[in-house]
Amino acid sequence: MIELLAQAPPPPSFWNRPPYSPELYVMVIGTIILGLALFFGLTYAPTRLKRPIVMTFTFLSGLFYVLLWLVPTPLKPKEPGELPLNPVDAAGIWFSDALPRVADVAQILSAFLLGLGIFSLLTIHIRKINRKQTDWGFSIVLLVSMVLMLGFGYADWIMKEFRDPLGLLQDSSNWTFVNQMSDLLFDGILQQMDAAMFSLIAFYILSAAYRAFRVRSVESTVLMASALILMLSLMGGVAYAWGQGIDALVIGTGNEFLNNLKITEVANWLRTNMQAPAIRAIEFGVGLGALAMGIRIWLGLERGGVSA
Amino acid sequence: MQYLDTGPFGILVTLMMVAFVLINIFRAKGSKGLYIRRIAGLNAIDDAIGRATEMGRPVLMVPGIGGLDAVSVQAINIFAQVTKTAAQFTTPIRLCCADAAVYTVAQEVIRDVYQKEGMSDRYDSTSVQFVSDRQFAFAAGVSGMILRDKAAATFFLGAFFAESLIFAETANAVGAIQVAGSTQTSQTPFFIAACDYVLIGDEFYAASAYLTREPVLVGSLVGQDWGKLAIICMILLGFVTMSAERLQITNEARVDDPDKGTSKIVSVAEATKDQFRERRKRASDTVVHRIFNPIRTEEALDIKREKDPNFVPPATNGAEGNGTEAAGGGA
Amino acid sequence: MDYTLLKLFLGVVFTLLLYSVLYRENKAYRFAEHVFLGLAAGYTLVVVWRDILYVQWWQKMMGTVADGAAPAMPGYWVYAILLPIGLMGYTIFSKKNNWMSRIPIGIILGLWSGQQIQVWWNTYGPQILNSMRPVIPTTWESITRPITYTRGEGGIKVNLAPERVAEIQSNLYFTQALSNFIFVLTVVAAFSYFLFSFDLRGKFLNKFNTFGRWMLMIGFGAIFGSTVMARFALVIDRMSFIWQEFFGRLLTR
Amino acid sequence: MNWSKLQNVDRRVLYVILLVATSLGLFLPSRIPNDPEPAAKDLYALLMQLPEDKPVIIQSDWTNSTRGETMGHLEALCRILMSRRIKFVIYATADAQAGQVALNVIRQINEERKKAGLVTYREGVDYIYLGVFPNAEGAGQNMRNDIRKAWGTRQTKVDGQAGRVPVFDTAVLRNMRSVSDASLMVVITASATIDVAVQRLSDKVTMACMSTGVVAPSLLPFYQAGQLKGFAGGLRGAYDMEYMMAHGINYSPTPGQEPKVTAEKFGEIPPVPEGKSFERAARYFGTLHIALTLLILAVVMGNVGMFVAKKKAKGGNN
Repeated sequence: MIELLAQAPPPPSFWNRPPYSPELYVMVIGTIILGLALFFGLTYAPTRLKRPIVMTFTFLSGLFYVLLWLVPTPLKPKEPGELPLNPVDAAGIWFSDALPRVADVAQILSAFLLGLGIFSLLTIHIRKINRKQTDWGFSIVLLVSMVLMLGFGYADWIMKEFRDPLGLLQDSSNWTFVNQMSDLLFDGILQQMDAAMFSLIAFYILSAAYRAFRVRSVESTVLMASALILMLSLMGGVAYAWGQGIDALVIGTGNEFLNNLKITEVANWLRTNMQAPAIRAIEFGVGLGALAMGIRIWLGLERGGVSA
Repeated sequence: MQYLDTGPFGILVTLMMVAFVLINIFRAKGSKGLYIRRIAGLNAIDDAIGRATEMGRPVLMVPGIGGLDAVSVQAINIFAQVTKTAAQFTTPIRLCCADAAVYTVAQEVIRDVYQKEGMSDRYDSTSVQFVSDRQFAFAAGVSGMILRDKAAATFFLGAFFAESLIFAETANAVGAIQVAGSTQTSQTPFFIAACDYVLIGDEFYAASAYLTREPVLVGSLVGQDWGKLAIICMILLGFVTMSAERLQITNEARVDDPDKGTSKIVSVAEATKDQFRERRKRASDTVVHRIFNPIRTEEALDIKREKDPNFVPPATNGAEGNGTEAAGGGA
Repeated sequence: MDYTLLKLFLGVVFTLLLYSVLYRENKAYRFAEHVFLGLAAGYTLVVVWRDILYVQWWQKMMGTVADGAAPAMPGYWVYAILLPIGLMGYTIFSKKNNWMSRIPIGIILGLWSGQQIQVWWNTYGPQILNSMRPVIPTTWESITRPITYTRGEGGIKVNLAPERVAEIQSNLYFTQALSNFIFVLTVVAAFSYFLFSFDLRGKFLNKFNTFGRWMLMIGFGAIFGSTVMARFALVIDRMSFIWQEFFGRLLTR
Repeated sequence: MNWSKLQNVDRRVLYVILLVATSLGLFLPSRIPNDPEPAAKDLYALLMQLPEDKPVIIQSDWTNSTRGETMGHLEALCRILMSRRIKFVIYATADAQAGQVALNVIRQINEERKKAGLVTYREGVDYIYLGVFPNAEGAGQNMRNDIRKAWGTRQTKVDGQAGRVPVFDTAVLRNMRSVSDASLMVVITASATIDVAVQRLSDKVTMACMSTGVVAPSLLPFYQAGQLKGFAGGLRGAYDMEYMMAHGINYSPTPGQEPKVTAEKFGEIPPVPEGKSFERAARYFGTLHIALTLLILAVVMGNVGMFVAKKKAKGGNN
């Protein structure tokens, strides 16, 4: 719908109102009040209804995608102003129109839940500071860095988004202290720590390979062998020298089949004919597992987890 | 993008898989003790917790860094079993989350476990914590925690990415027993290299059925196996027909038009001179290929809808409007 | 000290603080870790409004006013209902009403579940088709030289005559057939390893299962091997950042 | 010496060796002879034979954390395009940071070219930065449907002019009606965004990819199926590109001399005529050899230690 036709605003309908208009505010606030009423209404729900209520919400959300899948996708109208052929076509059009809206819902709800995560973080560290538990000083460091990043981050965004119609702040020579601080905290420290932590993996790979790649059993031996072949093929110098050797052999013997023994060829063959199918087999299994789990969650059959 | 792209075959196969799962769930409800093969990694759980108890050190669980989906829910289901055992031994637990929604579920489930075991007083809400939703900040935080608390047993089950090895090696450095499993195949080798027990691929989804032996889960697992057998059969069948068909000579070929999304069969007689001639069948000429990629002719895509008489052309877009109104009526 | 150098300096310092964990857990690492967690939490709070809620929720709910080439967009008031539903998550700390937190969770999971059913075939159908490979060679001669058949404007030149290319394309060579056979065998063997509810008895089936596990290990080894390059590139880049970028700039200042 | 000790070397010793080796490696000169991967040769040949009048689309999906590999890729790509005066349009999906780091690379290559007295690339004239598309699936789908609509609202600064203009009013995109009007689309990525791009666009436009070593194995099936016309994977891929930028394919500087890179399916493809060729990847590639050799040595060492220990244990029992 509007996402595809970005320039043309959608026609007015029951569902929308002009931007920032008083009617829109009324509708929005009304909806929130209605939602809150539902919220408090639900606190009086009897115990035996609790599970069915949750299940209904889950089922309806899943139903959208299942129906979207089962109703034939409508063909795009050739020109504006076409009427749907029949109810199925109309439903198809409705589903594909509603898709971009529904697709946002999960992300928006998860975003609202983020507050809970931050609340967990704050409780733990404020409690540490209050009780002067071990390392409470570091908890203060955490809170201070959080507040700094939050403050400068928002100030920077507001300046760039709303106070800078000419786009001057795109150029770093026009930056104020706030922009610099935000950049320093994010780009100078946070991103660098990301990269540093990421690169630690290289050290761990070395020690893990050292411990694990032993000729103990068939399994660990094939694991090691295929890893070694791949690594050798990635060393350009080794691959080059190896290739030169094979070339000499081919010229010497006249047997072109030997070309297949070049390390890059061997590595590629290993990847396409052994790695790819092995992984595909795992993926099939995982896909079926996810499908089965999806059905159980959708129909409320899953115990223990969410709908119990 | 469904019917016209995949044709009815895709829908049928999917529905068949769904049916397999549902049939077996109902079948399992009636009978008891369906067979599940041994999964080594899961038998190790009790030993690991026992060892943590002896050493008086905590058990650490991480459900990966994915958002709230089946992987995270499944991880938490397994952790609920781990926590149950840990609660009986009164071993302290830590559960670190990287997603607020997952944290919410974990908090709820773990508290439930303590309640059901009648140990609500031992439950500490900070033992389930949200660490960070930024991948490497989470990695730094959790490895700091492993090193400081000297966790005796660690469970890394869920969607792990590059951070997998950071956790596994750190935990290895403090001498923890590790049970790990990721549905991300790209990370499994690192777990294999660094951990004591690894759940490979689908074993992860089988875990809760294996641990709880609940009829619904076991039945679903049997259904999945039926699905797997069906896929194996499909592959073998295709493998045979494909092999046979590639030996045949064809005088017609399929020509795809990616712009319109249509295709048609063109015979040698109709083909332009250098388009193609009689030749052996290629993969795209085989019956199997046509079943998987049904042909959409131009006629099929040529649907004529009637014009809306009330439609006002310039500023608005009628099809959209109708769609939205249909929404009002339908909902 | 100029701004860029200060930025580089801080980057180097925090990198080294984190690296200190390689020796053992210590106060320097603990400091960096807590700064990291704090900054990450602060940044997440910025991003959640700036990139998610403001763009995907607020602007769609309240609409956007005309700006340059972009026309005004009306607001969809229905989005407002998500706020109270999101708030239900916060009942988690209440003893009586914590069940309500399952409503937003249920919606997220419900949407996810529906999508699984929707995308299953699109994801796996083509892979199933691709795994069906022919194994009877149509010719016993070997391919003498690599071919390419990409043509057209700006495409790659083709050294072979078109008839020859067509012939090579429609033939199945012995080596390819053998590779195909190994491919199918590997898929089936590895897949059979994941059958949980069947008691695989008999020597042959057991061997087949073990074979499947070996194949999995070869696959994992290959993944390990190719990931190593990426990870080493990271540490090399970090070293380059410290020695060449930071010290380079410090010395040439 | 007690060889069996080799199986229990303290991990910290390994760490220090790696740290020292990777630091020192950076200062060693390295022009390692190389035989580029076939996929990289295809990519290079493709880039050197692109028509000059059509733009190239670059989707850049990496951030600073994978700088070691992907920055080398973008640098090589920009150097080739700039030396051939091919206009390009660049955008990022998924991560807001991705756009910024890509722009930094372009700025830095421009500075380098200015120093060398070469033509520089001007925003809005020779290249366009479209910004970030948060949803990779949506962006690909929309580009497929109608590129004019997908990018219609985006505006760009034009070098030497005040204000911003719609991107389709610029010299770069003026003639672009559909995504097929681009001569090539290159996805530079550190994640699975390439799958999304291939699924939605590879049948509409010639597509190639440059990715980290982690993503590279998953590109092979696309390459074999012809969905990708070439790709460069990881640091090796970046070095392959730089190597061919310096030596060409089937090209010898003096007649009669054996070419450094050969490939049967191409004719003669010259090296890049101007600007730098060996740069970041060449600096890192030698060090990569050292690091990988170290790893292989460590594995060998561990196994030798284990065998010696086993032998000893056996001897003791007997």
